Amino acid sequence: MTETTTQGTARERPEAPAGAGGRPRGAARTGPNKPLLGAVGIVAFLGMWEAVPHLGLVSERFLPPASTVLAALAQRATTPGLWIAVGDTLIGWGLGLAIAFVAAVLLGFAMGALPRVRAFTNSTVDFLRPIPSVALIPLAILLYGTDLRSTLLLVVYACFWLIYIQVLYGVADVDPVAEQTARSYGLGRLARIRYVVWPTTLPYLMTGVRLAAAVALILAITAQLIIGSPGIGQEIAVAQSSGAVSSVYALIVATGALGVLINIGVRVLERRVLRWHTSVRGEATA
Amino acid sequence: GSQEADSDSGGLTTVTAGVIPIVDVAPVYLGVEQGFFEERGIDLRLESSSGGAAIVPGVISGEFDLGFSNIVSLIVARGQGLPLTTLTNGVTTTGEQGADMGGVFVQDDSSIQDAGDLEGLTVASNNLKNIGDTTVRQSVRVAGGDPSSVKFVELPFPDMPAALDSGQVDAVWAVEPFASIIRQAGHREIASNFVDTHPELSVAAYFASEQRQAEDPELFADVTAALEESMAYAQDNPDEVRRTISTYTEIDQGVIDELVLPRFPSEINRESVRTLADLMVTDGLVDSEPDLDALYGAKE
Amino acid sequence: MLKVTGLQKIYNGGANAVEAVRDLTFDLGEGKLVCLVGPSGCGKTTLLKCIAGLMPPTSGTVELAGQSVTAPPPGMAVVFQEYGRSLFAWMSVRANVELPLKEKKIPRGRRRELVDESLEAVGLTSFAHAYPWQLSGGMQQRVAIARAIAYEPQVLLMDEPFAAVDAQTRADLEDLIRQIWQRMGVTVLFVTHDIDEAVYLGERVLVLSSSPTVVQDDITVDLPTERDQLTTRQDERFTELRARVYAEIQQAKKSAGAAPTAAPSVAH
Amino acid sequence: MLKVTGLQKIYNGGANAVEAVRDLTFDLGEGKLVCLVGPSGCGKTTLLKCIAGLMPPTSGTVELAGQSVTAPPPGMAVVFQEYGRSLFAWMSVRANVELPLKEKKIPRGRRRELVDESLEAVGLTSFAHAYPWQLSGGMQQRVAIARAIAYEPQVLLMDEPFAAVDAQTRADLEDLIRQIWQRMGVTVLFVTHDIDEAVYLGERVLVLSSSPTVVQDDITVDLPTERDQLTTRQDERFTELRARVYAEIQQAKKSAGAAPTAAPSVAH
Amino acid sequence: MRRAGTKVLHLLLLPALLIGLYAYSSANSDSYYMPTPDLIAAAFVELWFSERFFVDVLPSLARLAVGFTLSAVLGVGLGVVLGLSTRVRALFEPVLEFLRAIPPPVLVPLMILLVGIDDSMKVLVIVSGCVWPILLNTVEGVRAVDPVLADTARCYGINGTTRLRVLVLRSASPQIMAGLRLALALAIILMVISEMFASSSGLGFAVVQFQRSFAIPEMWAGMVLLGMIGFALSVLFEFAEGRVLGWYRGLRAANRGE
Ligand SMILES: Nc1ncnc2c1ncn2[C@@H]1O[C@H](COP(=O)(O)OP(=O)(O)OP(=O)(O)O)[C@@H](O)[C@H]1O
Ligand SMILES: Nc1ncnc2c1ncn2[C@@H]1O[C@H](COP(=O)(O)OP(=O)(O)OP(=O)(O)O)[C@@H](O)[C@H]1O
Ligand SMILES: O=[N+]([O-])[O-]
Ligand SMILES: [Mg+2]
Ligand SMILES: [Mg+2]
Repeated sequence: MTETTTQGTARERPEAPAGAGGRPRGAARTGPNKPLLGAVGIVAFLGMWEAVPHLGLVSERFLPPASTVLAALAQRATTPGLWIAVGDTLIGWGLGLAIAFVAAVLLGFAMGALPRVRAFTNSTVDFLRPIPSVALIPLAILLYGTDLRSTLLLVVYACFWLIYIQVLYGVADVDPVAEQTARSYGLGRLARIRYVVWPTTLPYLMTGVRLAAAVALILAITAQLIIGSPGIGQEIAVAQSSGAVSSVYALIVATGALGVLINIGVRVLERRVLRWHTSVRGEATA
Repeated sequence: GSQEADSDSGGLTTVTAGVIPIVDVAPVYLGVEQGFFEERGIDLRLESSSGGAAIVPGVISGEFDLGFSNIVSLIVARGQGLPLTTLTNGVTTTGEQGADMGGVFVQDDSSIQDAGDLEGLTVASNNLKNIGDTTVRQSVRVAGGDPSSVKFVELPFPDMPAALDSGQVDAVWAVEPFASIIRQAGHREIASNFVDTHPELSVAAYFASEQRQAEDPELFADVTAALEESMAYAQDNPDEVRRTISTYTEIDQGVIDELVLPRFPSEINRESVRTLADLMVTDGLVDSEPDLDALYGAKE
Repeated sequence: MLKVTGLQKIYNGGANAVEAVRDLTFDLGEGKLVCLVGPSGCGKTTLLKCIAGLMPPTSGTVELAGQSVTAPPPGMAVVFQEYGRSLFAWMSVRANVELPLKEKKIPRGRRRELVDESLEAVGLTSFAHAYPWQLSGGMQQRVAIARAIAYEPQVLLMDEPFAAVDAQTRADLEDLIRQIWQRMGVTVLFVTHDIDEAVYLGERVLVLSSSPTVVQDDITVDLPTERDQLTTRQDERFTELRARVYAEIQQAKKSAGAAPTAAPSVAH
Repeated sequence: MLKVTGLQKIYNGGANAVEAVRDLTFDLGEGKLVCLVGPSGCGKTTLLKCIAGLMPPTSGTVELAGQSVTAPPPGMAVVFQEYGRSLFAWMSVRANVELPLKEKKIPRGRRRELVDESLEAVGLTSFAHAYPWQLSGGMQQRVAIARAIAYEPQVLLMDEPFAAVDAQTRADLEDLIRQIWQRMGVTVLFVTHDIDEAVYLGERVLVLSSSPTVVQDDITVDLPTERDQLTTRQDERFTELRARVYAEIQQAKKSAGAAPTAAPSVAH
Repeated sequence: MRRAGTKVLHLLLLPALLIGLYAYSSANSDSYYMPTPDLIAAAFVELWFSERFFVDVLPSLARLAVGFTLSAVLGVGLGVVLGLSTRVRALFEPVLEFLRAIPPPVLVPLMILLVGIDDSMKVLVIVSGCVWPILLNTVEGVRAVDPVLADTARCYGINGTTRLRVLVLRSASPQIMAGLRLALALAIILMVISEMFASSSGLGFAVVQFQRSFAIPEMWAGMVLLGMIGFALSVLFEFAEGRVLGWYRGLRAANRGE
C-alpha cells in the first residue's frame, strides 16, 4: 500500500524516471509487460489450482487438478459440439446484451434529462431490480418456451438494471461548468446530450458494459442450465447430472475464458473511446 | 410453443417431450432409436431440461407436448389445480433392498447402521418436500425411528458425493449415477427408501396437459402406445439401456457398467402411489387427500 | 440592448443563505464595451451567469434586446472564469472551437475558416489537434477565447479571460478584443481585476462594491477610440481614470472591511 | 538550496512527443525569492512540477539541499495554477487548510492558530466553514494560498497564485508573501505573468524562452529589501528593470514567432 | 404539505398504474401463472404476517447484510489496490475476469468443498456475485482521481491511509456509490440463489420451494416481498448516499445557482 501511495498518481505513472542517459524507460517497462503480467497472473492461478488437489487439500475427485481439466477441455475443443455450444451461448449473450444496452442507454438518458419523470419511476425501479432473473424462469418459459427468447428475457432483465443505474450516475456527473458552456453557446438538448452528457457518462457506461457483459454471460448460461436451451449451460447441466466432474470444470474454464476474452474486447474499446479520460490518458503510454 | 403439432416433410407429426438427461428416460431415447414413434407417425423431439421447475410450465404452456417428472411433483401440481394427467409410468423401483436405483448413503466408518439411526441427523435430498425426503422418512419410520427429528437440507445430486465425503451432512439420498459414484467411493448404503415405501413404487411418470390431450386424442393414444413399447423394450434389453445412456449423458463408462437400472413397467402401480400420497398427507406436503383419479385422467 | 434591473441573487446552499448580489441596476447599449471590476468575491461571476440566463436571479430582471432573459439567449458567447473546466476534455482544441459553430449550422467551409482564423488569432494554430489537457493554463484559456470569437456573437461575456496569460499575450489579446468589437459591433461585458486593462479596454467601467453587491460607481472612459498599448497607457487621462478606479475599488473594499459582519456567513 | 541542472522534459502523449522544456540550468540559494516569467506555454508549470518531484524529468536533475529530488520533498508547499482543482471539494475551507498540518502532526492548538492566522491573512475568516465550490474564483485561489502559508514550508513554489484576485487583494497578497519570506527565511520560487509583480516581489527574475525552453535571462533585482507598493513601483530602477524584463519576454516570444516550426506539434 | 403530497404521488403513482394493468390482464387471462392481485395479496398476508417472517425472512436478511457488507469491504479494498497500481491491475485482471464470468450456481459445488454448507457458504455466494460492481466501479473511480488533486496531496505529504481516506476514497465515492447501489439489488438476487443450495429455510428457499410446488400466488407473494425489501434497502441507501455525497450533490447543484 505504502509503495503504491507514494508513487501512484494518475498523471505521474506514464512518465519515465530519468535514466542515466536521459532516455525514457517507462514505456519500455510498463508497455509490453501488461499482457505478460496478466499471463503471469493466470499461470499463478492455474498453478495454485494444480497444487490444491495434489496437496490433498481437496479430493481430486471433486476438484480435478488444472492439468486434467485443461486436458479435458482441449479434448472437447476438438469436437464441434463445444464450438456449437459456445456459438449458441454467444448469440444469447450478444443479443441480450445489445438489447439491454440500447434500452438502458435510451431510458437512462431520457430519465437523466427528465428528472421530473424520473421521480415517478424510482420506487418502481427499486422494487423491480431485486427480483431475481432466475425466479422469472417459469414465467419466461410460459411466455416464450425454451427457445432463445426465454434466455433473452432473463439476460435483458438482469443486464438492463446494471447499465441503467450506471447511466443514471454518469448523467448526474456532468460538470456544471461544461454544461453551462454548452448551454450558453446555444447547444440544444440533443446536442448537449451528444457532446457533453454522453462523454461524461461514457466511463460509467463502460463500467456498466463490463459488468453487464459478464452478467449476460452468467445468465445466458444459467438459463441454458435450468431451461435446457442449447449452449454451454446445457452442456454443464448434462455433465453435472452425469457426475462428470472434469467435464463440468472444463466447461467452467471455457466460460471463464470467454469472460476474459470479452473483457479484453471491452478494454480495447475503452482505450479508444476514453483516451481523453483521466483513467486512460494517465496510462496512455503504458 | 408448438400449440399445433407440426407436420414435417416426412409426413410425421412432431411431438416435443421435456425430459431430464438422466438414466430414467433411457427408454424414450431407445424408443426413438428403435423407431417406435416413427412407426406411429410421430417425430419425437427430446428436449432436455433441468427438472420439473422448467418442464411443468413448458407442458402447461404447450411448449412441450409431454414431459417426464417424478410422481410427487405431479401430485402436488395436480393438487394446485394444474391440469396435468399422466400418460404412462416412468420408472419403478427394483424392489430389492440394497440394490435399488437410489438409496440413503453414509460414510463407511459412520456409526449409523440403519435408517433409524438418522434421528436428529442431517440428510441431504435434492428437493425438499418431495419424493426424496418423503420416502426417506418412511425408511426411518420403518426402521423404528422418529422421522420428524431428521433434518433435511437441499443439495443437488451432483454435489452430494463431495458433501458426504467431507462430512458436511450425515447422510445423503442419491439416485443413479450418483448412487454408483458414491458406492465406488467406498461409502455405505443404509436404506433403500423407495423399496421401504413400496416394493412396486412408481417413482416417475410421463404426463401431458389435459387440453393438449383433448385436442388430439389419437395422437396421444399413439404417443402412449409408443411409450409403452419403448418401456417394454427397455425392460427387456438392459444392455441396450446402458448403451443409450452413453449417447445422451457424460456418465463415465465405469459407472454406466455398474449402474442399478430401475424397472420400466408401463403401468403406474396405483397402490404404491396411494401409499405415497398418504405419506405426503402425513408429512404435510399437501393439505388434503390428493385426488389421484384426476391425475390419471379419464382414460380408464 | 442589455438592461439589468434590481438584480438580487441569494445562494441557498443548504440551510444558510448567502446574499451574493444585493441590488444591481445598469444598462448597456448595443455595441458597447463595458468593463466590470470589483473586489474578489463581490459577485461578478454571479452577475454574468444571471445575464447569460444560466442562473435565475432571486429577484430583479435581466432584459436583452427587450426580451426578458430566462435561458441562454442565442447569439451570445461566454468565456468562463473556470476556463479549464469549460473546455470539453474529450474533444481536440479544434473540435472544441468548432462545436458551437456546428450547432449554429454554419457550413463546413466557413466553419473551417472561422476556426482557423480564431486559433490563429490566439496563437494556437499548431495545437489544433491537441486535447485541452495537453495544454498549459494560458493556452487553455486562449482556446476558450478562440471559441468565443469564432462564434461571432452579438453579445460577448468574458469573465477574467486573460487571467492566465503572460503580459505580452495579454496585450495582444486586449487589442484583439477591441479590434473584433470595433469591426463587428458586438456588445461586450468584460470582467477583469486588472484596473489598467479595464480602463484600456472599456468605454465605461462599472465598479461593484463588496458583497452584498451594488454598483459602486459607473465611470465613462473618455479616451479616444483608437487605442494603442504604448501611447494610450501613457496618456494622462488614462492615469487619472486608472487612479479613480483604483480609489473606488479601495473604497469598495474598505466599506466591507469596516463592516465585517456584512460578510456573508456560509457556515453550516 | 535548489539546483536545476540540464533539465529536459518531453511529454509523451501517445505517438507524438512534445518537448516542453529543453535545457534548464539554474540554482537558487537558501532563503531566496526568485520570480519566474515566460511566455504562455513555455514550460513554467512543467518546471515547477519537476522541482516539486511530481514529475520525473526526461533528463537532467533537480537537487534540493544536496538531495536529488525524485518525490515531493518534505517541507515544501505548492500553490497550483489550477487552484480550483487543487482544493478538496468534500472538505470545508478550514479543513482544506488544516489537512496538511494534521499530516505534519502539528498539535491541535497550534494547528488552529495557524489556520486562523492564514485565513485571516487572505481575508477569508468568515468563509472558514464554506465548501470551496461555494466560493468565487479569487476566493478559491486564496484558500490555496492560505493552505500553503499555514504549512510553514521551507520551500514555497507558487504557480501564478494571484491570477484570479483583484488588484487591491493582489497587492496585499504580494506584501504578505514578502513579509512571510522575510520573517521565516523560506525559499520561494514564484511563477507570474505580471512583470511588475515579478520585479516587485523578487530578488531575481528568471526569464524563460518560448518552448522548447531554455533560460533566456537571469536578472538581479537590485531594489532595496524594504519594498512598498507605492514608493517601490515609482522607483526609477523599478521602471528600468520592468522594461528590461518586458523586452526579454518580447524577445523570447519573437524568437518563437520567427520560427513557428519550433512550436511543438501535439497532433496525433 | 404539498411537498409531502408530491412525494407520495411520486412514490405510488406508477406502481398503482402497473398494479392496475396487471390486475386487468390477469383477470382477462386464465393463465395459471398469473393469479389476480387479490390472490397474491391474500397469500402475502397469510405468509409473511406469520412466524414465517422470523423463520424465513430474518435469517435471510442477516445473511444478506453480512454478504453485502463483506462485498463492500472486499470490493472497495481490492478496488483501491487495483486502481492505484497499473501493474497490480495488469497482474490480476485476467484472473478476476475469469472468475467474474462464472455463474455463481456452478461455483457452488466448489464453495461447498471449500467452506461447507452452512451460512458461510451462502454468504460466500452473495459475495462472489455482488463484489464485482463495487470492485469495478472502485477501480475506475480510483483511476480517475483528478491529477491536480493527487499532486496537491503528494506535495503536502499526504500519504498512506490519510491519502486513501481524504483523497482516493472521497473522489472515487460517486462511482463507488454507483457500484454499491448495483450491488445492493444483486445481493438480494444472490441471497435467493444461495438458498437454492443446501438450504432448508430462508426467503429465497421459500420462493423456490413455492415455485417448485406450483404454489404460484405464494411465489408471487415472495417476489413482492423481495421487491419490498429491495425498495426499503434502497431508501436506506439513498439516505446514506445523501450523507456521503452531500458535497458532491452540492457541488453539482451549486453552479446551477440553487
Ligand atoms: N454556489 C454557491 N453557493 C454559495 N455561495 C456562493 C456560490 N457561488 C458563489 N457564492 C458566493 O457568492 C459571492 C460572489 O461570488 P462570485 O463568484 O460571483 O464572485 P466574483 O465577483 O466572480 O469573484 P472573483 O473575482 O473572485 O471571481 C461569493 O461570496 C461566494 O462565496
Ligand atoms: N500532459 C501534457 N501532455 C502533452 N503536452 C503537455 C502536457 N502538459 C503540458 N504540455 C505542453 O508543455 C508545454 C508547457 O506547458 P506548461 O503548462 O508547463 O506551460 P506554462 O509555462 O505553465 O504556461 P502557462 O503560463 O500558460 O501556464 C506546453 O506546450 C504544453 O502544450
Ligand atoms: O438476476 N440474476 O438472477 O442474476
Ligand atoms: Mg468570478
Ligand atoms: Mg502554467
